[in-house]
Amino acid sequence: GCGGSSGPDVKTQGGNAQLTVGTIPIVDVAPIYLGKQKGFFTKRHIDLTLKTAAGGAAIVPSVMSGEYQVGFSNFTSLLLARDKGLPLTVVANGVSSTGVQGKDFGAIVVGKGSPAQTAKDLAGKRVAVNTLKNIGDTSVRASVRKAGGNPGSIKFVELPFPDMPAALAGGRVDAEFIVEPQLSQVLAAGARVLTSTFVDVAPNLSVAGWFVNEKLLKSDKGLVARFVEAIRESNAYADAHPDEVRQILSQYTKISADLAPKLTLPKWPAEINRTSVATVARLATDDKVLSKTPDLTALYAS
Amino acid sequence: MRADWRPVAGALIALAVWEAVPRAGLVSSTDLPPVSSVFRVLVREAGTGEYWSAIGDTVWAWLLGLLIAAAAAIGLGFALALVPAVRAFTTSSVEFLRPIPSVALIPLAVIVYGTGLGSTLLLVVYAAFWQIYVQVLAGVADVDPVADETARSFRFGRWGRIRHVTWPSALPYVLTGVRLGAAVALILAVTAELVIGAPGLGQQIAVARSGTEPALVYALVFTTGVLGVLVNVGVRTGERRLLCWHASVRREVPV
Amino acid sequence: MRVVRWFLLPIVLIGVWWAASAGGRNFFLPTPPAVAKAFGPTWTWPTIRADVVPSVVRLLVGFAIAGVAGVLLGLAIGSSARLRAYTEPVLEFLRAVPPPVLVPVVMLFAGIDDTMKITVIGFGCVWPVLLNTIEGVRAVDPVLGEVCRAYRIGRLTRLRTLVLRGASPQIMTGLRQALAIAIILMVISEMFAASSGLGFTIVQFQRSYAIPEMWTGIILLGLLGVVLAGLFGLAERVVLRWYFGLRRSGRGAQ
Amino acid sequence: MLEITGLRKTYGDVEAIRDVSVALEAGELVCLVGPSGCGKTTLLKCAAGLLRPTGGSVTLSGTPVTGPPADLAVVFQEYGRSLFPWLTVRRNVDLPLREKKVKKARRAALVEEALTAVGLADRGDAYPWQLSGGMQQRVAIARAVAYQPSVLLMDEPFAAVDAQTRADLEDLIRSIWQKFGVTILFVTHDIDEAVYLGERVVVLSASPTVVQETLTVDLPPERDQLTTRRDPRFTELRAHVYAEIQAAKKRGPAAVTG
Amino acid sequence: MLEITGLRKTYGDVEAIRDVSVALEAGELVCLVGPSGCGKTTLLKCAAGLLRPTGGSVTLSGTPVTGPPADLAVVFQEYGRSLFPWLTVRRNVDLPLREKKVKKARRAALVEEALTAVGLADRGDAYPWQLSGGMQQRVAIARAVAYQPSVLLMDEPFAAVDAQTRADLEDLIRSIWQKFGVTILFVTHDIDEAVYLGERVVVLSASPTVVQETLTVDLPPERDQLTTRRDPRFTELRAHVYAEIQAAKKRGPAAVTG
Ligand SMILES: Nc1ncnc2c1ncn2[C@@H]1O[C@H](COP(=O)(O)OP(=O)(O)OP(=O)(O)O)[C@@H](O)[C@H]1O
Ligand SMILES: Nc1ncnc2c1ncn2[C@@H]1O[C@H](COP(=O)(O)OP(=O)(O)OP(=O)(O)O)[C@@H](O)[C@H]1O
Ligand SMILES: O=[N+]([O-])[O-]
Ligand SMILES: [Mg+2]
Ligand SMILES: [Mg+2]
Repeated sequence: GCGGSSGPDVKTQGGNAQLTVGTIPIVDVAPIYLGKQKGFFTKRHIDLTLKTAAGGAAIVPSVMSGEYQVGFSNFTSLLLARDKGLPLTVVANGVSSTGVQGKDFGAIVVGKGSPAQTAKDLAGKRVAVNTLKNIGDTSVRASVRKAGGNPGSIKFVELPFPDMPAALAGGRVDAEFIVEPQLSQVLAAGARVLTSTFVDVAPNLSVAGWFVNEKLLKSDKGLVARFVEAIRESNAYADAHPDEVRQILSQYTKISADLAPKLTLPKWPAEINRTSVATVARLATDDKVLSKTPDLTALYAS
Repeated sequence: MRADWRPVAGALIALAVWEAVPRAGLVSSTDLPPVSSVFRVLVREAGTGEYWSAIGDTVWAWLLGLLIAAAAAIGLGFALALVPAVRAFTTSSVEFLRPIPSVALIPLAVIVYGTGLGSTLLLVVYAAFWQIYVQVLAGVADVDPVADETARSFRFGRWGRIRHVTWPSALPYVLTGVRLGAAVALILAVTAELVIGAPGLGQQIAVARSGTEPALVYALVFTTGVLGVLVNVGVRTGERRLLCWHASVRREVPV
Repeated sequence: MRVVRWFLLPIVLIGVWWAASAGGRNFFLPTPPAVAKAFGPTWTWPTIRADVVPSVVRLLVGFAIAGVAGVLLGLAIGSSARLRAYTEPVLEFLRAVPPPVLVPVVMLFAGIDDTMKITVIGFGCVWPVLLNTIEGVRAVDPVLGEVCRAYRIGRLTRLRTLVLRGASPQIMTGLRQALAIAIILMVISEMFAASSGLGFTIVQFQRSYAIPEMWTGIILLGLLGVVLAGLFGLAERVVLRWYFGLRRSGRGAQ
Repeated sequence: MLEITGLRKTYGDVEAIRDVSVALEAGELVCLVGPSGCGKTTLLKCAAGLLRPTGGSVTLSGTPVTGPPADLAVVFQEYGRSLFPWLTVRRNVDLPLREKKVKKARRAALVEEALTAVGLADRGDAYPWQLSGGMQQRVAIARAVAYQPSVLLMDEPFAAVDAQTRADLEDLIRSIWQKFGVTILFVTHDIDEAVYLGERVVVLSASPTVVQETLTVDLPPERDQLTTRRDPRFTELRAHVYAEIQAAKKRGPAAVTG
Repeated sequence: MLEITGLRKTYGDVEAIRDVSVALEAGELVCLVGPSGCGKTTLLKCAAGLLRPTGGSVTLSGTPVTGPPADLAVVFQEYGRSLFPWLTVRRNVDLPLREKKVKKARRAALVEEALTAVGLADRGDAYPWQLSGGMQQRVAIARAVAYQPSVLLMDEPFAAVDAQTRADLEDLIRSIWQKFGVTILFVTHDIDEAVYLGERVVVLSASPTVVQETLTVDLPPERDQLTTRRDPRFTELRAHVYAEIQAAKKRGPAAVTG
């Protein structure tokens, strides 16, 4: 199927809708794996096929082309896509920060011997983020500003999360914006959390969400509603059963069994914290990641 | 003929260096695990179906892509080299398209083919095609003029000259091209899987990388390398047969 | 006539593109005018200086290192059947390792700055040079080899005047291939640990869904390739003057 | 049959042939001699349609030669490079016949016959680069002979073989010529050979080349290595050709022009 | 000086040389003749240390030859392929001298002298592939001559040149030989040439090769193209060699062995 505007026609088989969902092999999407296992989707007549893509950048075009019906992405990427006019709609909350300073699944860390004490000290330093002009650098700037520093002189470097531990140990960068499971890895190696940056940005920040093509929403509102219900149930279940979350990780990630129990898990609340998304949008606009102030009502399904 | 142990010796030396570097503390063993621990993981993985089906996916994408690329490059290369008009008209486009890196086509591939085999194939074919194509053009240009004149004097038809003079003369180049193309195709197959997430070894590497077991990443990378070596052994064997007449091969017969 | 030959096919291709993208039906495939319009604002002189020039410098340095290393190693390995036997599997192994998975390893040793990117470019594009040099050296006319031996032409001169020159058509083919790969690797190396560069910028555009801008970047890569290939062609004509003459001499004027 | 008129050929600045006209009747055997570098190979290639003349014309049976005409075979001076190293001796001889679509059984017979005629029947399975220089040259001759051409152009075809073999091959060529009525243009630098083989001998001047002299060999058509070479007329003729070549070389281009 | 004793050489299954012994005194000029494919080139390459014999030994001034010894020059039968296509004629001749570390001025003089001697003084700037076959061969000869070797091995060096040039080159080789006392082993298939040039002529049998006969040429040392070739003794000797070669070919290996 060629073209971002070809309609996402959902196939059905034996009365069940066939949904292909694009995910990323990280902790954040554990609820959908758990929910599939628990039958939250089949009982709503949805057959899920979960596909892992290498990153959000590969998921958006696939949702546009109809290869995936649902995708997972952080809100900054989704705002960016909407900023450029892509008809994407967020239908459910994906993952949220724990909201607890010092105990979140993402953080800014520095090496063992670093003199830095607060985010303010990052001015003029070299900081690694997983993708530039995205939630990483925006959050880091927010943390620095909050600590009373000037983020203008930070030298950001783009580095995939898996390469961060070695870069910090080797002194190639001064600080890193890092998430689980690498966060636990660097902490085990002696790194120190400077601040839980998601907590700095907004209380109970909604980091990522599940999204669909607007077309699907128009053509099959009922299906989307069923999916949203199932996701909410999955999120709630995951929040309530952290041990099962840690277990299911081995199904789709290569997080080793001895590290899984030590990870700081994120939160999976049912609702998107729209205020926090608005904050992220404002920060992104200030940082010129977005070209204009986004129309947030258009981002959500309802 | 006696078995040649020297390639094995060379490989063993390299493995010993790999083992020694992390053990000597030159790099941390979480960044570069010693080969022994990589092998342990490899043995474990070899017991899983996932590992073998990933290899299967990668090899299939690679083989199919290489075949398409080789057929297209050889066919087009000969046609263009022998019909100067076609060449004259295509040179500018070729020179423009050739350097466009296949990785830059990833977004296009995803749009057109999504995250399945098609995307991988597009990238593999695009990258391997140029490798072989450039060698074909060089090979076709390297025909001994006296041999070519001989064929012309006997009025070999166009096809006869291609078949009996141009093809054998270009063959050493073409085979080098196939070896280069085979490696590039493997690289692109794995890269596409890695970046796009199409099923295969590359996807496994991506998943392993976002996990926490470095030895697994290296085990998978090692698997890729071994595939590369096997591919080369295959092409080399073919080459020794096809080029028994060529100076590069025949001189090795000790006289 | 020359102009027609040069531009006919590109114009046809652009026409096909235009037809396929007309009406803006596909978000990811903008029309040629949309891309053309984005070109000017995207690639201003300051952007070129900040993103393109450093990339090209890294590319050229990596290519030069690969060229020198590939030819030297190729001469050694091509001239010695023994060395070839020892090194072939290891080289083939290294050659098959995809650069994107190699980058993290290179980062361990070379850091995350220019050295890493140059190393990745050099490591990745050394192979066509190496392979072609090895094959070229092995294919040198045995009669000429005997001439050198008979006149006791020293090792160095023999390398320079026989082996290197004899293999030069193949070596140049290898370098041509390497140049194309170097551009690919320039992009790949900038996908990791970068904060500027042509490849980085294209990936940035892609991630932020600035699709026409992304296409201008791809086109700029193509143009860069054309320029580099053109310069290479000039160099080749100088280095291989004897070869083109020799090959033409038999074909006569017909 | 083969008419070369006012032929002129320059390579860039080098004027290889200035003005040469030679005409061969059907079934004639003409030998071409001349100093080294005077343009014999160039002339032959033009006649074969392999090289485009700078001026003048080449016609075969009245039609202008623009590419190699049908039923023509060439033995090249660079015999070594004219054999395909990737084919065995037998396949080298066989290949043009295949291209000519000769039936398989007939081909096999022709190939064996030709290889036997040049004394290489037992080396059919060797590759050219496993043969001595003289053997390679004989393979090239066998290839031309097996082809059964109606026009045969030979460029110093016996340069690399010993005296005895050369004599045998000379007789082979004459017998083929007599049997099949082939038209032959034969380049040689061996004067005895030119006189022994040819019906006419064309002597070329040094470069820039013109025809120095054309000599009719009035020896009996039945020739024999012993008797013919002892014939006083043979000695006379060869002395004459020798003197002409010497004159051609000494006189040089300036004198010819002036 | 150059001693080849009990030489034996096989290529895989092919027995090229069975048992050949030849010894050259210092400053001697010996010609080697034999049927095509009998192993002359093979013998020469073994003598030059380019090919390892299967059996027997080669010594030069008492030391075994394992690689090409110093002050030796070879003219290869495959003259065309023995020139570097990427070097001009002048640079081709110059290259071995450079390697020998001859001074620049001296080198230039030697190169010009040699090119003039072979009649190519005006083609120094051409590339080999711009020359005719005979010219290429003369470049190869010039290269060997300019080198001023003390041992010179020549493999059918005049095969591609015309009669007059050949005569000139024969005299050139003899004059160099007399002037510098070079030891020369000269392979030819021209019997007249062998007798005219050599002090001795060694006749080889057909393959598998043995020495058929060694003949001392008892002609006066001062030789001349006209008078020497008219000498009745010359005619006698050449007839003898011719008969020997014919015998060598006819008899074949079986008879030699039996
Ligand atoms: N490709 C070429 N480029 C330039 N000059 C050439 C080329 N081929 C031949 N010539 C020149 O043309 C002239 C005639 O060459 P040709 O090979 O026809 O001579 P020839 O009579 O066959 O000599 P030989 O008896 O030595 O073979 C020579 O001066 C030669 O240098
Ligand atoms: N590389 C090789 N492989 C196999 N056989 C070879 C090889 N080189 C030569 N021969 C064989 O060795 C024999 C002698 O060859 P050589 O070239 O020495 O003969 P020659 O006396 O120089 O002949 P000519 O006068 O034709 O040049 C021949 O039968 C030839 O086929
Ligand atoms: O999606 N992120 O975790 O940034
Ligand atoms: Mg000639
Ligand atoms: Mg020989």
